[in-house]
Amino acid sequence: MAELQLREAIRAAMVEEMDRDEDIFLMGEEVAEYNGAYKVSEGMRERYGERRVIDTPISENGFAGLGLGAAMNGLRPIIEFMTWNFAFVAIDQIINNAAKIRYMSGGQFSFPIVFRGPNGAAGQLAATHNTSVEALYSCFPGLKVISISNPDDAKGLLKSAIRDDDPVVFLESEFMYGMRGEVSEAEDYTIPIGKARIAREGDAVTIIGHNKSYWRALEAADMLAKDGYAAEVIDPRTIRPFDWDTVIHSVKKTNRCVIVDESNPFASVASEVAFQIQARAFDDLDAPVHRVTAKDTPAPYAKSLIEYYMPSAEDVYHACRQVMYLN
Amino acid sequence: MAELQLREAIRAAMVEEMDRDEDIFLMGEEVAEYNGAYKVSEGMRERYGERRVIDTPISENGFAGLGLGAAMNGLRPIIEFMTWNFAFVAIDQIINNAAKIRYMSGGQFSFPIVFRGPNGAAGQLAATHNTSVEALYSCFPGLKVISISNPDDAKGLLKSAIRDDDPVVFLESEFMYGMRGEVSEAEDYTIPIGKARIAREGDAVTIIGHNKSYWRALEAADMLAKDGYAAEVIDPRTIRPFDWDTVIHSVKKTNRCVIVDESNPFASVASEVAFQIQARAFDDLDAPVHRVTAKDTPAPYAKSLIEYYMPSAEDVYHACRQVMYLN
Amino acid sequence: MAVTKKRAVATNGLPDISYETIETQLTFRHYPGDRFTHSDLGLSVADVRDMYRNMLLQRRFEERSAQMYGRQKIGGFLHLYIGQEAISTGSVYALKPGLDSVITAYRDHGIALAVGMSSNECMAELFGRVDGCSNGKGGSMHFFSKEKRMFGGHGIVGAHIPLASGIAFAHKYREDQGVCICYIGDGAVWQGSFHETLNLASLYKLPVVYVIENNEYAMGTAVDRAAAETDLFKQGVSYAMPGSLVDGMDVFSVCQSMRDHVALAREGQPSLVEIRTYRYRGHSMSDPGKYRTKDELEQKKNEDPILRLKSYILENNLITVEALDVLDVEVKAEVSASVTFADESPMPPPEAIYEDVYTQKDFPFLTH
Amino acid sequence: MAVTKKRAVATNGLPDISYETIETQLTFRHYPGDRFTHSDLGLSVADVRDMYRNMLLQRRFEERSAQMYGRQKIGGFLHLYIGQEAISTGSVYALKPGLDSVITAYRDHGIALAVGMSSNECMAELFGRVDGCSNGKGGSMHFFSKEKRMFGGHGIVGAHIPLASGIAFAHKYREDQGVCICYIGDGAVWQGSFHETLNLASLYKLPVVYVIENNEYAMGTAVDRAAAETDLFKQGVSYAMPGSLVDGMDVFSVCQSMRDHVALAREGQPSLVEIRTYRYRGHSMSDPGKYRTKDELEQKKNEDPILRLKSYILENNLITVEALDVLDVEVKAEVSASVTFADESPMPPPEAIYEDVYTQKDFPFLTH
Ligand SMILES: Cc1ncc(C[n+]2csc(CCOP(=O)(O)OP(=O)(O)O)c2C)c(N)n1
Ligand SMILES: Cc1ncc(C[n+]2csc(CCOP(=O)(O)OP(=O)(O)O)c2C)c(N)n1
Ligand SMILES: [Mg+2]
Ligand SMILES: [Mg+2]
Repeated sequence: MAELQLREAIRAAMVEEMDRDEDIFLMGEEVAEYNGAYKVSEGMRERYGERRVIDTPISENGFAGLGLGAAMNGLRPIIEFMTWNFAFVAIDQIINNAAKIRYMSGGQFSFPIVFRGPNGAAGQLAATHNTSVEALYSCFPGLKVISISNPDDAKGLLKSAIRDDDPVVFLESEFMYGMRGEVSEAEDYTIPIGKARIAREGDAVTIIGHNKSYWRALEAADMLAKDGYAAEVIDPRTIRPFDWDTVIHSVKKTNRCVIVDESNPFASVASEVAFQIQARAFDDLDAPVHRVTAKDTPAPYAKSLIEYYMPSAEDVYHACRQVMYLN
Repeated sequence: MAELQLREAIRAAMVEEMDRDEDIFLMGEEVAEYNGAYKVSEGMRERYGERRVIDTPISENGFAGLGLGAAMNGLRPIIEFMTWNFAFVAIDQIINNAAKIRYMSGGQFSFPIVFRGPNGAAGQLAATHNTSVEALYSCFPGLKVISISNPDDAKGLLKSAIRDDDPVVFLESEFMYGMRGEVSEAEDYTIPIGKARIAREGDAVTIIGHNKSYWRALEAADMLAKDGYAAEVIDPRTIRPFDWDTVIHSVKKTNRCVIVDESNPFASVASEVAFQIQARAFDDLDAPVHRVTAKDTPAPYAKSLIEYYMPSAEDVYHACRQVMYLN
Repeated sequence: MAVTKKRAVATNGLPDISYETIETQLTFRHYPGDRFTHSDLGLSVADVRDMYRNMLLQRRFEERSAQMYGRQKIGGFLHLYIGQEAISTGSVYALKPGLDSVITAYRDHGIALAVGMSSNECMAELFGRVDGCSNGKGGSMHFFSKEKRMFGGHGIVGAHIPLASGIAFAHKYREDQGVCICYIGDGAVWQGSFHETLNLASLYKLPVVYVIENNEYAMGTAVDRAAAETDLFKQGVSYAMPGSLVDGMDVFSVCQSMRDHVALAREGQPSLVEIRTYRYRGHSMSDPGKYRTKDELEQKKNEDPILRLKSYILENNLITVEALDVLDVEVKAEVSASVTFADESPMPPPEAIYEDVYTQKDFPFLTH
Repeated sequence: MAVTKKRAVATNGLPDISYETIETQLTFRHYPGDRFTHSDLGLSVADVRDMYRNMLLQRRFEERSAQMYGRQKIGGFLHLYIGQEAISTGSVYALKPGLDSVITAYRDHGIALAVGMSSNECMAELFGRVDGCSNGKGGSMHFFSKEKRMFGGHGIVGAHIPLASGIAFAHKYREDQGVCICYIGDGAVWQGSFHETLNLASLYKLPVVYVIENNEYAMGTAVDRAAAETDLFKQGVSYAMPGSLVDGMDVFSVCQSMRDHVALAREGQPSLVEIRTYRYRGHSMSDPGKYRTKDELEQKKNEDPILRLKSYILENNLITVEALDVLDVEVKAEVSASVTFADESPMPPPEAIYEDVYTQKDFPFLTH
């Protein structure tokens, strides 16, 4: 195992795949000469030249669509959005073209493309720079959506995403780019898309969290452990398709569930997970499914407010105690 | 009561408000000279002149944003999207500007604007022309979202939306524009935003449906009535804010619920409603909340497939029987 | 860039102060009608015959689809290309089949038939049948053929513009010498995607030709009610792209212009061509077309590209009237056969709804 | 539009066939530096003094904020305007306060201070305090002042471009004679919103001036790596809009150009102005600026708009050195006071999170 930063793990996945397959190229704002706004693609321009690592103007709709056209014509693009907040101007390309053209063409044209970049809150950047987009993309059949929480998953899943013949929305995190973690050194290490990871086993409550929220889930589990309760922590990793079996199996054991999701609450991934749990494990639930999300407001700038805005480990801990009827 | 087509009711609301307030104008593709792609604005260009009823080029992002700027500077725009499918290229303006600028300006600038147009499936138009957007917009704090099912609600709610000082996403339906219904002739008829309508009372099961799905809910209720069961049918009408009290009150009475929503299922309005019901009426539920949605695929063109794609009254009926344990 | 110093009076009554001007001279190519003969273009009589037949096939195919729409064999929208056939045929004759690529918007039947997609697969698609060119999943607006390198058929105005540059990007990346032609309506020029993409295409020197099919209207909106600058070929200035203006009612003018521009693209220079044409029918089947006068329509019909080519053929004694009549019969028979074919092709079964969404065969769709 | 007939050889080895060309002559205005005196512009010495003070205030305010950022008093991104102050000050001097409107992107401190927002409210906003110009909700990128008609401070590149036309639309609709200036970066030109909106503005004859602050870079991307056509003022051609090129290091050139263009706007003619400038600092605080040489930076600093105006003032004996020094002290004191003010202003309490989302006071937010 090697210890890598998240950004290094992502880079390693891209580099291994680009070494393997000439048809893969990386395109986005500042990915080449500047080495990436968050240094994810550091050194890649030097390694592959400007043919395969390509800077763009600030034209997200244009270059997202350009990537899709290249995919239709046989290449395997990786398109970086500096952050997913800036992909709203390109969303038509992703949800109307990436998600639907394969279907509308009767399966003739595929989109082996990855759209990647940081998602969700990144501190005091105010409302337009702190949106969580996982639910927005996951509701569109035709897309796959992955949201990672650590370097190992990032590497294994990004490699799978790049090899996948379907369009993948790959969600990272500014806050986690510098986070270090063990990464498998197995040759050609991939993790299957659509499989959740049980990060910690337990029987008292199931806590589900992806991306940064996974860490809030773990912290809450630590707090519960101090109270003498073993929480089961699941990182779904893939949002579409979602690994229902793993979650349902866990809830059938723990009989209660808390979902952590830093999105705004309405029609979030948390809503869907709760729907499925109550539909599939109704008789096993000892308490309603709870969720801990960002506040139902835009993200504020002030430090005091953004801290309050985000789901905290304490919030998760209290929600767990509530579904365990300990409050 | 006058009998009006849905399109006439919408037009009546706009005309009454524009007669009352000089600051209101209507802008969109083909709204003026052509009298509206679906004839919703018929005669309005003649009535108000080209200063207040304005055709645009095919530049949704541009004119949606132009409307927002006009709203910031004191006007009250009504922006028509020919359909909501074509608003994806403008979504950044709606979710980053309309929803967030008031917040980011500390409340200095408001957006008294209505974005309106038909939403959801409209038959054999294939995948890009059949998207349901209610969940996408409802998850953004700062917006209000209304989805209407009949001429009376359309008139009363559109008048309220136009008067509201917050940005409103107003969802209509191509398929229903020609539908006739009684419309109140009360002077200055408005319906409050955020109040559901109990369309039919009953105690056997609660069926919730908005827009076209409301009619599937009613049809299913008719079928259940033949079986001797009285379903309670609720049209939420407003999706954000949602009238939880009415729904929870009903479910506490019927102890079971089916949600009809023609959106794709994942992270839909149906998911959120189910989440809230299980959270707020857990002990009252005799069965898991069920939902009937469009299939988890893009919308197909072929007649045989698009019919199968859409939620049908039969589907709703069977879902009701299932939560009533009659199957 | 010439900078001229001169004195002038300020516009707002300020003191008369000097300012300079920057003068630039722009040159565009112009391909008017009736300027090129088939021998100028090096076309054989057989080529001319093929062109004529191809345009006629598009015309008859669409006349027949209009009829079938009336009989409710076809659903959704149906946008007819009638009047614009010189563009599809003329431009496709400038391409290398099997190598070059085309992509267009929802008014796509003409291009599809021009690149050699069969009447059968096209009519079956309109009927929503399994033998349709998109398995019945796409319908009129979404004709696709990977084999013919026809990349669609796209219903969102402007959304295919970046795809075209991506297709061209792949041609360049693979160094296969291929070129992509992207057809867009006059109305699509005002989508942001046009601007973003033309800049990208020019910046990356992509082998793409953007063709504006200016048929004077976007639904009910005449070009001058949508465009602040109605000479659409001038849009290229913003992207340092060469631009041309072409008479779209003359298939030879179209063909020559597209050969020149495709050659530019093959050398790595993207460009923009405005082809002026006219659509005879309403925007779609439900459009009564009240925004234009009968006179205007009749006048344009006098320029009909098919009649024009027919006159040219007859005046130059290339093919006899009788032979042209035989062609007409042949084309009608082909179209009739396609209706029979479409009618006999099965409707997709319900299970087909889950096919073609993902390449992954066992994707776990939500079923409740 | 002049059509010239000429014969030329086709590019791709086709027979030599004739085509015509269309020739167009374009004229842009040019406002170089050092061309206008303050008296050309009808400015009094007091005006010049105010301009100088205003530019200095922006400079000192931002130098101080950089310091405060280092001390973690300020969070998120901080984009400094240093080097560009002649644009904010020069252009705002062409406006009628209280009537005309301005809107800009995230590099907004300069414009805010130029339109008269106080150092106090600006610094407090950076600190995220309740007395900030946006109640601490917006931060550096989102300065707003309804009173000063400053419509923001916008963080999504290009997203404020249509807002500007909307603001202008309302001016026109109400016939209040007001005009809107919209500042955008050179990088924002390549967003689709630019294209869509400039066409709309021209079509509707809106009283708006689009000002491209070309500071040579968008983050690390030099203009010629993003723009196929680097003369950005030529973009107006696509929208039949007048365009000018201006030296942004000379506040008088900026002021004169903006007076001319604002006057055009007031007559209902929107236009586009490219002002060439330079940013001395990195894109934001975390940018080491490796994409440019030290030499380039030093050379540009020699053109510094504040030093330039200072030299002009001294050379023309308008104000004494001593008086300028006093001004400097005054400005520094103002900025220092704003830091104290900001530090003492309270942090927003948690309940404030639900304020300012809706005008509706009792909106039922989801709380679980
Ligand atoms: C983004 C978007 N906006 C609006 C529409 C509705 N619409 C379909 S076709 C059309 C007119 C397009 O005109 P033009 O580009 O000139 O093509 P033509 O129909 O003349 O071939 C419009 C407005 C759409 N499909 N997509
Ligand atoms: C839509 C969008 N894409 C990307 C970004 C990230 N971003 C912020 S500023 C910037 C560069 C903008 O450069 P320019 O317009 O020249 O303005 P300047 O910074 O020079 O003032 C980029 C890429 C963003 N904020 N919004
Ligand atoms: Mg047209
Ligand atoms: Mg710049």
